[in-house]
Amino acid sequence: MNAKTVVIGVIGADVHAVGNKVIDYALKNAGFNVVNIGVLSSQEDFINAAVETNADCIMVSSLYGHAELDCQGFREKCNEAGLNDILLYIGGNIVVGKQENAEVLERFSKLGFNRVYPPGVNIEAGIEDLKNDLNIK
Amino acid sequence: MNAKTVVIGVIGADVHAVGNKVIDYALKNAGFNVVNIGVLSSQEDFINAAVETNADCIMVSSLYGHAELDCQGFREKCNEAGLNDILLYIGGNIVVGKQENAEVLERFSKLGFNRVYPPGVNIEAGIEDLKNDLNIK
Amino acid sequence: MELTNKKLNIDEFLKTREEVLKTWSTGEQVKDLNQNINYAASIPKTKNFALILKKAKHDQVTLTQPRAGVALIPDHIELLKFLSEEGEADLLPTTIDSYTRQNRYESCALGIDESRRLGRSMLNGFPVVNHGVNGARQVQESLDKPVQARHGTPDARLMSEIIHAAGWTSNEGGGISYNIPYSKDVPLDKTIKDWQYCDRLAGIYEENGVPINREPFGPLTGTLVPPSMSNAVAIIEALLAAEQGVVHITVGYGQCGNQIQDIAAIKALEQQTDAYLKKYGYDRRVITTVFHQWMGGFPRDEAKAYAAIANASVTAALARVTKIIVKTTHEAFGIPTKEANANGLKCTKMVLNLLADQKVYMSKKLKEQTNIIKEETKCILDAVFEAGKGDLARGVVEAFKRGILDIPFAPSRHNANIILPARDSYGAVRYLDVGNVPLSDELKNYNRYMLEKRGITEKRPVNFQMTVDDIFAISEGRLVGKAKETRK
Amino acid sequence: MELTNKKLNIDEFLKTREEVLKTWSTGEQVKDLNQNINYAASIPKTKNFALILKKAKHDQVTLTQPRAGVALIPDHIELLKFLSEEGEADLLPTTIDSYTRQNRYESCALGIDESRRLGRSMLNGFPVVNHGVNGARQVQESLDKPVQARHGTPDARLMSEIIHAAGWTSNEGGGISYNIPYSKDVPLDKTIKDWQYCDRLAGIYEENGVPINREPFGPLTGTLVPPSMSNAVAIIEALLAAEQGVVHITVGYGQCGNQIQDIAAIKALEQQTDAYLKKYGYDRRVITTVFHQWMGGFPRDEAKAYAAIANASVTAALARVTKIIVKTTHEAFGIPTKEANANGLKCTKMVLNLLADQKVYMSKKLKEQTNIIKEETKCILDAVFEAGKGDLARGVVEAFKRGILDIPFAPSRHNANIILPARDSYGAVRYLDVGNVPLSDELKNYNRYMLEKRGITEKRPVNFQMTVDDIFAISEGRLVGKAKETRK
Ligand code: B12
Ligand code: B12
Repeated sequence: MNAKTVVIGVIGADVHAVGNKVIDYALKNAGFNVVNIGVLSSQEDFINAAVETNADCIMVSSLYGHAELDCQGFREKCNEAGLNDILLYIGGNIVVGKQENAEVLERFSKLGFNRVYPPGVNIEAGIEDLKNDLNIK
Repeated sequence: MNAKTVVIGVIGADVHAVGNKVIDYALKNAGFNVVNIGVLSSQEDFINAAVETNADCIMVSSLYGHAELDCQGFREKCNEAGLNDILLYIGGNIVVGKQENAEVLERFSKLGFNRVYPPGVNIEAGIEDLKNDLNIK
Repeated sequence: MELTNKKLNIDEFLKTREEVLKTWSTGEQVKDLNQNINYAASIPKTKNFALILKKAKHDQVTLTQPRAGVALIPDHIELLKFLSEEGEADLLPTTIDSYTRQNRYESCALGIDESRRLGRSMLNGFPVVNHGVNGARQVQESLDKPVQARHGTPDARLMSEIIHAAGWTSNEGGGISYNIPYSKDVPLDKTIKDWQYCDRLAGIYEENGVPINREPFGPLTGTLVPPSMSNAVAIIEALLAAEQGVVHITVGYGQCGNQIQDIAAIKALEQQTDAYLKKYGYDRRVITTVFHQWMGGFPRDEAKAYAAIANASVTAALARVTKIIVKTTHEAFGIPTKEANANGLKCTKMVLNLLADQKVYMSKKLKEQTNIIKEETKCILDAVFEAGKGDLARGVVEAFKRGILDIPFAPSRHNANIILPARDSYGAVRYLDVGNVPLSDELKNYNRYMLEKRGITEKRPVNFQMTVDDIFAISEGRLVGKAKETRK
Repeated sequence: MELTNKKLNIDEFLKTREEVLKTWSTGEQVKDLNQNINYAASIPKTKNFALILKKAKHDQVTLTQPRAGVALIPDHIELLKFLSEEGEADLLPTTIDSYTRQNRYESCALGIDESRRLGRSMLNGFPVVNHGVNGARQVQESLDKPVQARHGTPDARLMSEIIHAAGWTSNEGGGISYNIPYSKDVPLDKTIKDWQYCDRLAGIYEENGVPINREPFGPLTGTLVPPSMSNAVAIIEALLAAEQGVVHITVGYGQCGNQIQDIAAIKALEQQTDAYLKKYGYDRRVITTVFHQWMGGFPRDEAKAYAAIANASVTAALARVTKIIVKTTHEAFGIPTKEANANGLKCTKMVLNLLADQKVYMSKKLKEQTNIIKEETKCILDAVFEAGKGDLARGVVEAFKRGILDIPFAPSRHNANIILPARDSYGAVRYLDVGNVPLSDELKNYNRYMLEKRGITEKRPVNFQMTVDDIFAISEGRLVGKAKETRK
């Protein structure tokens, strides 16, 4: 089987590393090729890694609440880099404070994310969706 | 000084005795003449005690939530017994569950109570009001 | 029949039974005792209260149980289901309303009607006698966990017949614990006899293969009851129940607030109950324990109420009790909503889970406090037996007369009402006025000494005002009451 | 300048200072160090963090402190006032936003603008450098309790200048604790030097009559950090601070979850910090302790979050720490509302009050666990000193290289990332893989033995999956993680 490649990392000035390490472990266990760029990663870091490894998906984590600021223009930059079809997922604690899920979802969909995970959705759910989106059984 | 007389007790099938004992102690400390008919007292028990002792006020306690049932027609019975001017106070946990204070107050005012105390109002507040209502300084 | 601690003989029991069943119309439906037992035997073992408790004791886990009861059957079922599912309760209750507790079934009927009319429960519990065995079975059959009746009924004979016939496999109460804190003028010999009936009934089920759990009500007035006094009562009621053939007994204790004293009290209660039952020849009894979260006046603030709930749960977990009765953040206001009730349960269970693999380790202090409680309890029990000239039932009646047994803040005329409790500087509940409780001089001095110490630290006299301040302490946000001036 | 654990000389300090103040426009406003100190000296003693902590230690009371910070000054003041009044907080924080922590002041400026525009805080804290000394003074002057900066800033020199000049009398952080858990690629020798600067600055205030409290960040990554590892780091940072003239030091510890281990850890930390400071000649230091409520993933359910908060508070109360950092029921979701924050505080304070007059009593188990932590810590510290050939600062850099110091789940490249922690059957955190941490064979065996015991009980291998399960355990409602299959 040709393993699919996922770039993972934590965007912006965010240092929350625990989830990132767990996601790394879980994706590998699920048979993916994982490129982990770690915490404190910029949009450029994600995009460069994806271009270099010909990745199928970028899974952005953001825990610290600044994702809205950190993700502005992300999809556009992906397009510019020729990553037009790449799947963009984001999860963690992606906004400041406890907010309405639906509203948050909409905000991030507008930013071009294919899937948006509210707090408390573990990586297992993301993996299932990823398998669906990539037609893996 | 001519001490004023207060009848106290707990109405209905209610056995909560702690507050009753504290109220007894506090009223006596505040210089009142206290007639304590205790827990499990009927409307008649209150009225008989008040008539016998020529009381100035009846302080009904109800903790267990049945006060609305237990107090129906209380003011009328007082009137029938000639206690037209007697002050009727009620306090404790006078309804079932946590309810809107304003609404509860209205219900008990309609039942003829001069003062109605929601949960957590201690007897000290009642004593102050009583002094005002009886023009005691 | 004169009162005596002897197993009721069956003829006598059945004669009484006929009269009991006549006291309200629904009695008729439970006339056939064999049928009742057969029905109770038919419910799944996973719904048997006694067996579930026994398993929990074996597995060393602590089960959660709420209080809950409303006037109407469908609402009550919905409530219990919610507490079971959302609240993750392990054991289910049915709290009985206060009219039923006083056998005022006509008032219940009115309350049921009014509840229907107004669309909210006008009763503070479930009027099980009025609903009868069919109503009670409906409740039990709708649930997949054991159900217990929790009440406060001096004469619970009819109620007990109905609930057991409906497959409710546990009954709370006792001749002392459901009299002295729950009534004004019911003679003790009457309630002891009436509870001998309830115990005998449970015994009959047991002898016919249906384990029934009985639970003396540990906390009594829930307000500053010295541990040795409530333990003495619990042990007495366990002995009285055992005599009637009860096998599964849960002895209870209401949190006083000092963690060491509370754990000591639980250990003492467990060990002494075991020892006394053995001593009086009741073998093969299954003794479990129940811890009641703070039973006195509760804080009004929700966050603070959570603190009281969780803090109590820590004590329960460390003491490894078999079950814990859960309070809610609405406690200070009134009967909780089902959501508030479930939240209390979830908070409690989370604490229990966090501490599931932990326990308290013996320290010198814990050993000391356990011994003190045991010695005090022994002084009281010895005197009770003596007062009854060896007969425990008669001893109890006499002991209350003389103030050997004396429960603080009890409404009953048959309680001496002499003793006064107060907290020492560490928050442990001590005898401020020991009244006629026959503690040894050494124990009296210890109690006095601990309170004098507080008096000195706080620069105040050791008197009733201290007791009053302690009554309000927890609801006002601390354990040891501060002098009145500083209170609002 | 080569890194060494020596008090910075004043010329060197002032030279560096000039550069520091140039790193953002607001630096200019705090140029005059004497004026800064005079201002700080002028604030009332009741607002001095160091003095209030000293008093609490003396009175043996535990103070509460929340985390809180929003983008704009008026909102921030309102927030802190609310936590002070409604939440009854004893000590006030100002949590600094994440851009400031990375010295990205332009991003802060954007965040401030966006917050104004959208009417909600778009920053996860208070951008104190951007607001400058006047903004920071406004905050401090609006409050009547001491204020501390809480952040996670590898290079906090400019921030420290601004906050102390504004009369904020406490600063959290340290060269290790604000680097390894908070950055990816900042060299340790740089952060140690930069924090020597912050410490020296605090020392200068202290020498000029303004007590300043410094608090190494105890919990590090907040996730299964073995107590001896975090204690070793706390003691090192206390020693480094003391060398720079810091007098008031609060050493911290993040709850691991096993009550005995947590209390043992606090006792060990307190005693060893004292002992090491004395050993290295730092006399007259005022050492206080801080306990962090569970710092890892939190339960989402509010009632369960309350349980975690209250359970942690029980441990803090029994351990008699000087202060406790409070979590909220919104923890799993995001920055809490001010109400949720106040509720966490009230719940915590209520538990502290309920246990104010109580403490833990020594048991054999507690003594054993305390000794184990102390011995482990000593192994680590001895090796760090050795690695630095007697120089602690250099020893730290070397120790991280070699994995003598190694912090689980840290994002930093300069962390060896070899050790793995997991819970034993009682929930105590042990070294699953000890990596290069130089524990004695006896201690290694003990750690391994405790985990093998769990493996046997749970019938599963002792490996990273165990660690992963433990990471999720508390947020999923228990302490010891269950095997993955049972998780959703
Ligand atoms: C202790 C207690 C008991 C003890 C009582 C022992 C005894 N015999 O005294 C026991 C365990 C036996 C008990 C039993 C029951 N209880 Co109870 N009990 C309490 C509790 C925890 C504290 C009451 C108390 O002693 N407070 C301390 C005293 C000093 O305060 P107080 O009684 O409120 O009185 C003060 C004020 O209210 C005020 N006050 C009172 N009356 C008046 C009158 C006037 C005019 C004024 C000015 C002021 C005033 O001044 C008093 C002194 O400061 C309360 C909840 C709470 N408050 O936390 C529930 C509570 C009162 N109980 C309740 C219930 C339902 C019951 C039971 C039906 C069963 C049950 N669910 O457990 C039975 C009732 C039995 C019966 N037939 O009455 C409910 C009532 C529900 C409602 N109103 O909606 C409460 C509110 C708990 C709850 N939230 O469910 N209870
Ligand atoms: C541990 C922790 C820390 C540690 C981090 C140590 C480290 N370097 O890793 C420390 C103490 C250093 C820390 C610091 C801070 N933290 Co922090 N921290 C937490 C905490 C308690 C747990 C995070 C964690 O490790 N969880 C366990 C892991 C396994 O879960 P996870 O990270 O959520 O990841 C899982 C899921 O989210 C999901 N997931 C994640 N990403 C993605 C992506 C996709 C595509 C999918 C499908 C799924 C997915 O899968 C992961 C694995 O199952 C959370 C609150 C919480 N959750 O309880 C706060 C929290 C994340 N922190 C927060 C904040 C604000 C901070 C600070 C700014 C300061 C502060 N207030 O203390 C700093 C930030 C520093 C910085 N520059 O980033 C906030 C964020 C606020 C917001 N979003 O509104 C939180 C939510 C706490 C709170 N309620 O205030 N923190």
